[in-house]
Amino acid sequence: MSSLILVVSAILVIFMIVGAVVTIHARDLLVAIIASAIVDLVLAVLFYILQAPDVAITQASIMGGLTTAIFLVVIKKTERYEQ
Amino acid sequence: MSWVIAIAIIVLGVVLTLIRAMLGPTAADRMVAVDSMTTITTALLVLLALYFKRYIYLDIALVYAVLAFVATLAVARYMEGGL
Amino acid sequence: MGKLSRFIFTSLVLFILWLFLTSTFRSQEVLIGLIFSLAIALFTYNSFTERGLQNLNPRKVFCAFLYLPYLLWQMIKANFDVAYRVLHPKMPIKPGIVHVKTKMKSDLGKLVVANSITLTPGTLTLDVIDDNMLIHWINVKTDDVEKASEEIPGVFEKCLKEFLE
Amino acid sequence: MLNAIGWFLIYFGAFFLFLGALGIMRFPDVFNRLQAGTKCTTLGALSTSIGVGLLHPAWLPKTFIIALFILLTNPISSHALGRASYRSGVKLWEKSVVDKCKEFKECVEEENE
Amino acid sequence: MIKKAFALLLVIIIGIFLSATFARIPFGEPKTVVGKYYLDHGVKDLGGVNIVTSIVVLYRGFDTLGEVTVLFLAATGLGMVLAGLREKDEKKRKKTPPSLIMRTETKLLFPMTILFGAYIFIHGHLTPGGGFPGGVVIASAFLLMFLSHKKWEAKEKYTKVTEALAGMTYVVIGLIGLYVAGSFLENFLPKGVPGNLFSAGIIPLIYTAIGFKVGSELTGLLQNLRETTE
Repeated sequence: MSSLILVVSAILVIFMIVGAVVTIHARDLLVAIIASAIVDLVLAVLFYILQAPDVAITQASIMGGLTTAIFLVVIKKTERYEQ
Repeated sequence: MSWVIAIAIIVLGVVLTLIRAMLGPTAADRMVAVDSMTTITTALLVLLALYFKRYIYLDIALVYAVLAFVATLAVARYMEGGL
Repeated sequence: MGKLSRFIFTSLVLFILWLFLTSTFRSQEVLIGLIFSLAIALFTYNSFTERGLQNLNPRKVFCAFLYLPYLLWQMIKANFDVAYRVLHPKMPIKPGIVHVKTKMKSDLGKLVVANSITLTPGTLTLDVIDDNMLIHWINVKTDDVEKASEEIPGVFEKCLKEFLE
Repeated sequence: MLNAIGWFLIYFGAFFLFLGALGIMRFPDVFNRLQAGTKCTTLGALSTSIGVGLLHPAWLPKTFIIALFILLTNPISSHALGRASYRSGVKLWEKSVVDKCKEFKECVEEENE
Repeated sequence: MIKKAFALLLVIIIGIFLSATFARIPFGEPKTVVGKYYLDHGVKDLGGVNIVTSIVVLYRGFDTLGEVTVLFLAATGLGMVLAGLREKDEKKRKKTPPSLIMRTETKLLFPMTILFGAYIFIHGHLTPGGGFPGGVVIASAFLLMFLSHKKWEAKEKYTKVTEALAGMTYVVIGLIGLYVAGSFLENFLPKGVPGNLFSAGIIPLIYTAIGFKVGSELTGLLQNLRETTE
């Protein structure tokens, strides 16, 4: 665990937290979905850096495409803006 | 030492795209940033596989390369009203 | 085209992809790869290709191999172009959407032309409607249809006509 | 020799990946950002992965596949995003020169849905 | 205001305690007895190089069967909920047609993505991955076709039949283990040389079954979601 890896993961964690806050506070639900996709993709990179490749591959494959698409279908069926 | 510079440059790129994804005025801007972020991250994962000296870690980069654009396509189809 | 030749072509492509993925010639891997590529080709050959084994005509393959280095060189030029525009403090851009006409008839031809346009200096395909292409150009030189068609897809189409039409 | 070429490709790619990110940061509107994002990241990721393959020749087939998929999927996703953002009513930058898209009714009719 | 300050204080305290706790756990060292046992004996006992898949499929095989059942129940439940909302006759909802480039490119990518999913689940015992990610990659290939073609559909009878056959294969393999080796989901095939494709006994068979099952389930789920009205 060298210091380089530590610095990289610290930066990524900070952005994950910012993404989570954006996800919660966005009025436009499309923006919330995009921010949660960012959180998931960065989380896959973090699992990879922490040397858990099995978890990382599952996270990347499920969260990358399927979850985003299902959320999008749901806001298409209901409505896009939160009041 | 040569590792540190290459990885640092790429991580700086990821950070720039993530800042644009958090700032971006419209949802399209954010999605453009996320799309570029996934491609940059693929390159980062390939480099990190070399850093950890594990051949099998390339599979995760491959999953990223294959699946990350599904999310982009889904968001694009939602935005043009075809989902 | 005959169904058999389309099926054989699809399974051949998939099998080569499998060999690259496993990157060995061990007999077990090759056996499993053959089974999977035949099974997948059985229900996807209909949409995968329209011309089947005709794609493997030596002249077409040769032209495709000539095309790749040209595309790569265009991509490198495009990157230095973007680098110049990004790093210049005043950002010398003059964007706009222009309209060009393409001569390609088949779907695959339009696809390759559009993707090549996206990867080359300063242009990005926005939409394709029949044989009209709408292109976002970062540094508009002309907004005339004829001149723009000569400028942007003209060079590619001359190369691509050989192995796609 | 192979080593030197590999490292050169990796640095070349890393530099362009950074430039693409900088372009996304600096350019004024969605379409210009797409320009920077697509071209630079495609070539950058391509050359980085091929460079890693050259450092370890046994890895070359798999890195080649990664490069192939990037080359296939990246232009299409940027095309889809550009089309979708034009149709969903994203405005061009105010200093844009020409907009031929308005001549086609297929492009404009979806705007006020 | 005072509520928010209190919440912030609580979050900070929890964060300090969590980071203090995790800072004392060393990175990458097995601490528990069970973990040490798995690491020492796993490859020799079972023949799988990737120890995670050996644990998931063989040591904890029954657990995985439960997980697959949970996924099946979730998909079936969603299908039942959505069945009431099914579009009866072609309602006139205006949809933008997908562009020509997207249609042509996804036709090209569809078989390749399925082959990649097959690669992931058949190599579960050699590389990271396994049945679940492989199935999800296959379902993503179908999702690509759903996104870019208006009329294209996966026939419901095929997905249902594939899913049922795959689930049955899993249980039958477990029962054969019960008959031959004495306990449910016990390994009954030769272990082979670690590192070969045909090694690790029944892991590749079970992962093939799981891959087909997950892929067809998620495809059916996406198909259901697409057919409903607003």
